[in-house]
Amino acid sequence: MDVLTEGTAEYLKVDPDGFREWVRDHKSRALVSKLVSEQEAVERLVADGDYFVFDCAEAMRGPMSLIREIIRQRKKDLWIAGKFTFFIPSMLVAAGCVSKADMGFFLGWGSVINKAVQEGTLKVYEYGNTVMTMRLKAGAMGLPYMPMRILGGTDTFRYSAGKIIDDPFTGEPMVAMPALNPDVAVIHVHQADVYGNARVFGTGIAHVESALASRKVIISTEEIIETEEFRRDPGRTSIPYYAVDAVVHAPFGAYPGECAGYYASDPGAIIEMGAADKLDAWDAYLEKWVYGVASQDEMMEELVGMTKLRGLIQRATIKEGYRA
Amino acid sequence: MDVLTEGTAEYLKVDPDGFREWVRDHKSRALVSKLVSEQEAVERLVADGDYFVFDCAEAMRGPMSLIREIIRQRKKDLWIAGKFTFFIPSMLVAAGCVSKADMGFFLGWGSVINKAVQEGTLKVYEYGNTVMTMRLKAGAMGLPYMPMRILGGTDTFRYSAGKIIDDPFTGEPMVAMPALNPDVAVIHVHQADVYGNARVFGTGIAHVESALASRKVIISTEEIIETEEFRRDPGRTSIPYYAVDAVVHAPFGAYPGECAGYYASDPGAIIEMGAADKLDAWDAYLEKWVYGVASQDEMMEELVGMTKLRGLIQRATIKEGYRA
Amino acid sequence: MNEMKKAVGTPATTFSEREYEICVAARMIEDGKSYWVAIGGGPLYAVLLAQRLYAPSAMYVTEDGVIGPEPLLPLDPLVIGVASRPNYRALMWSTMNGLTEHAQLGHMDYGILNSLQVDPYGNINSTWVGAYPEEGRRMNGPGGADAIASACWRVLLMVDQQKRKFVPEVDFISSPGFLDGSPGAREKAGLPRNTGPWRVATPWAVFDHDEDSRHLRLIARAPFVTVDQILAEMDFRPLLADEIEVLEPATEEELLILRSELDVTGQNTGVGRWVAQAEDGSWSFAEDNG
Amino acid sequence: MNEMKKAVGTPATTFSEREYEICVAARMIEDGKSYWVAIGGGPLYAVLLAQRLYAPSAMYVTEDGVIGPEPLLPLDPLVIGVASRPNYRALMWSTMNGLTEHAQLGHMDYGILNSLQVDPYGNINSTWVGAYPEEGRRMNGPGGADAIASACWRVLLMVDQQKRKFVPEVDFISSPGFLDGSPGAREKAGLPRNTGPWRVATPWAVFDHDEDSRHLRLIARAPFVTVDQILAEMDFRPLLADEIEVLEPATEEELLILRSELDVTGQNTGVGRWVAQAEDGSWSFAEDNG
Repeated sequence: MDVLTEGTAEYLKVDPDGFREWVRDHKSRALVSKLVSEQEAVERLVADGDYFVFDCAEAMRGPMSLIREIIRQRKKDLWIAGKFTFFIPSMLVAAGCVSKADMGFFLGWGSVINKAVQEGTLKVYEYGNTVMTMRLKAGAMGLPYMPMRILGGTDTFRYSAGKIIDDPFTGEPMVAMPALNPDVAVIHVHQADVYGNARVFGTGIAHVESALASRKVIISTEEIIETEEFRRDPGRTSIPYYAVDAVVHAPFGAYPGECAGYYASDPGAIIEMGAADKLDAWDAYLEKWVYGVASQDEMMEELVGMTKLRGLIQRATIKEGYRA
Repeated sequence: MDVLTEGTAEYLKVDPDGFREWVRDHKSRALVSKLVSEQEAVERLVADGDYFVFDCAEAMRGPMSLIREIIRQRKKDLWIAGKFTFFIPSMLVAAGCVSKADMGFFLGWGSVINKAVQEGTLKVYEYGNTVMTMRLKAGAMGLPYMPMRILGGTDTFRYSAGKIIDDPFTGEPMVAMPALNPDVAVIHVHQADVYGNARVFGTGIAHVESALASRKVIISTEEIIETEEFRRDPGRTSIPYYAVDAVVHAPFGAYPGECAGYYASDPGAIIEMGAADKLDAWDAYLEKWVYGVASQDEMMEELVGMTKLRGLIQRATIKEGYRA
Repeated sequence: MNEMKKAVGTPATTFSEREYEICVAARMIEDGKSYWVAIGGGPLYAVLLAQRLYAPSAMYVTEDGVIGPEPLLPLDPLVIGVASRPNYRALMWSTMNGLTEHAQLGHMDYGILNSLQVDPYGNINSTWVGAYPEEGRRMNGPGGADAIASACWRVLLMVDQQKRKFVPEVDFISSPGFLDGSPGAREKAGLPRNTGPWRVATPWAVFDHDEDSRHLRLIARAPFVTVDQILAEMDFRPLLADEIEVLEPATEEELLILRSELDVTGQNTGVGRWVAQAEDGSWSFAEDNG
Repeated sequence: MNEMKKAVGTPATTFSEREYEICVAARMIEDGKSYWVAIGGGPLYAVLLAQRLYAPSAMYVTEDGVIGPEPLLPLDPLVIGVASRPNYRALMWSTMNGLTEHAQLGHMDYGILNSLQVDPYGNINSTWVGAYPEEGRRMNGPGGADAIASACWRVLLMVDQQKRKFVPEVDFISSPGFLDGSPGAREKAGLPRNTGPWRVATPWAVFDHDEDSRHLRLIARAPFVTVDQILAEMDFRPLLADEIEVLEPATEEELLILRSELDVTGQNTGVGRWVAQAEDGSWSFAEDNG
């Protein structure tokens, strides 16, 4: 295939047949319970050096309890997909978890990422949010790459892993981006059963794509529901069980963010992240919110408390569309 | 791009940029009512020579009332996408509407299609059902082609419009199929508003892809509902209004097939189609069911009747998953 | 053939060929695995029977995107997908493309297909009988079989035991088997690595494919036919396993489920000839019912 | 500039620069067209204001896949997508890829974007300030802007009127404008045909792009600044239209909607300097509030 131009980024090896073999050998098509604790899920399924994708951001249905657990377990050398994020990339870098990042967007108020790049502990490759979700879509379709009509001609493209190829049917130039099949995906959902069937209500970034594209998939869920519920309304199932490796029951798992229909965000606690970033004060932040507590439950109990929690739940007045 | 092998089929010209221009100039992003009669929809939007896609089959949520109207209006020279169909291709060929067919599957009990091919009035190109839906998916994504892991090495591939190319990221051979952007799509749905927002419940073949991929889109719907209903549960919207050009209110529009959750199929009437096919008796069938009545309503009244209709509705006892 | 489960129930003495083929296929269903099943017919009944007797947690999908249903039987005639009874109580409703993608990702362990014609390399013809495209007759086309035969890990094919169905070369390769049988032939054509035909079940026999030559090999026969009878109903000579297993007859329990629960309209009971065992243990064919 | 609507309401005499920029952008919104709006900030307020005054059936989408919402205001701080208030009463909830595909298909008439830096060809930098990658500082990155700037038919850019933001060459092309400005440059890079930058709105001015050279051209100025003031806040000289229109000031009605309905927390009211008109009709800047 004639490659007219190509970007310079290192990229996660594209290997659709290898991914298929992983799926065959490591995922289960039997209905077996995958319910585990956040500690066990992260211990067993997140390895140092993994390519790590998480869906959504800290303000909006991000898998925050699991991200905190990943930091708590001091995972190292992760390669992160930085699409549609705010402060999470900085937090993970500050915590020493990350060595590479494919960046679409983050809110860089502070200097932690710049400093890590300058010190040589972090490499950053350039993408846009939708380029990253399209890479995941190719990965979720079992394809090695995705043709697309975006990004060509930019410096973002130049420092990505994209290629410009000539389309075999029109002869016109076309951007092709390598499929992304992360080692591990972490996704927060509204409802799941113990087997991993999962429902997400509302819009999304790439929760379905991330689940299907990834070798190891951890779902954290606000509610565990009966499989019967899925059978009563199969059109509401977002992610099929056979893509999922672990289910963690994590009520308020998106805190400090919103989980639409369940609870509102805690603006103060989100701004606390922003302040930690701006002031390069991540150590104190992590000590308080991550290392200083043993678990999500302990954090909610000791640092949030029932009164605030009731307020967050109370503010989630919009239910339309967020119930099956 | 190195093309290693390619199929011999003629295919609808691939032109993503031309399709974009059509969308810009002919589809409306304003919320304007598109409610029209079946006669007007077909008169205005189905032209002789069009590439024509319909979703599902006569037994299962097929857009039967509109297909009958297309025959009634004696449209000519259509190029049909024959994916997941039973007797409809034979019926359309017998009615003189078709000159080309991309075939994935049909139930060929009779000889009408063979005869048309032998007489030179019909050309058939070879595909599978999923190859056709993947071609539509490429068309619905704005891409010129879709890479895929299926069909390579077969005679089906050889007589399709596929190519085998080497993937620019792995160097491995890969099937690429040209995107399909039909001139006109006809889709039967459960619920729509007058603007064309539409809901389909249950599984589907490629209703969303067909709607997004096609230049002209006619939706027939069991129920017209308020736009308010869509706003109350936006996660249930299958097709956005801006893809749609006409909305036809067609209760029992899938007859003789089932519309899941609304009414059961009429096995006798489906078998009547099979018998017409097997006995090469399409003329009599069409005279009775199509030419002999002026409209869907007249057909239901004169040939089906209230007693049978009540029975079909009564047999649709399974509602789970078919209501918002 | 360790993949074949021991028959459950009391050996029956009378059943139709098609019923028997379904029983034999059902005994090959692996528990806890996923099956992409051709819409309707024998493949569906085989997996439903297996779920009840041999593989309770086998999961199946069909090409309209239904995942793990518990269908409400009997199904309406010809209404075999995108419909309320076959798709009842599914775990998820997806679409044809959604399911194809799951198969491309490797989630589908097995495909089960019917075929009109098969060749020694498991290539499937469902498109054309005769010399394409000039002479002969068009059949249904691949439907979803091309995707099933391409993207599932293994394919179990169900074919009638007839000379015109086992041919040295199919008239048209609709869906891929091992193609020309050469090493890597599928991979060179863009198909996923290490996939392909696994078993062929007929009312009389079970075949696998020799690992080296990919050629069809007879590994088991029904108790009511001889190897010679099988070979006489093939237009090429398959390889023969060193030991050709004798399959157990259908059991009363299998037939009860098939007839009273799965196929109450007798679509399969009534297809093919009947076989009957005399008191002396000998088998004979009844008049052709087909 | 026939695309600019006549201001609705009584001319106001005091407003902030950012409020004014939003009013000017709102007057450019076309009724019945679709807008892919950068999540949060000025672009969103511009389209919401337009829906209330200038273009009732303009429809917008955001990159998380929300189509045609009627948001419940005010939004929570930083919670600007995948959330209940911004996505309230949408016509459809899709996903980022779903929406990108709709844009690739040509359904998105306009994109509206903020930019950190822009060059004469409308190329957008939101990634880096300085000499990439060795010197300087990483900013947010393109987010969804690369898709918006690639696949919408026309792009309306909102930029502060500051010398460091209008530069002869951006430090990094995050999202594509007309690239090097040569004919067909976008198409050669794989972008859709006949797309690209349309207008740039600042608190002081409106620019378009010359049809031949693709170079930025000043076509309108705010009533409170001169052309020279505008040019002084640019690091390159734009083309000048034959006649430079004088924009109408913000109106009381626009500001009422902005302040009491859309932006009750004052996120935009408080950004940039205030301008005020004296009784003699002259304008002056208040202290910087930024």
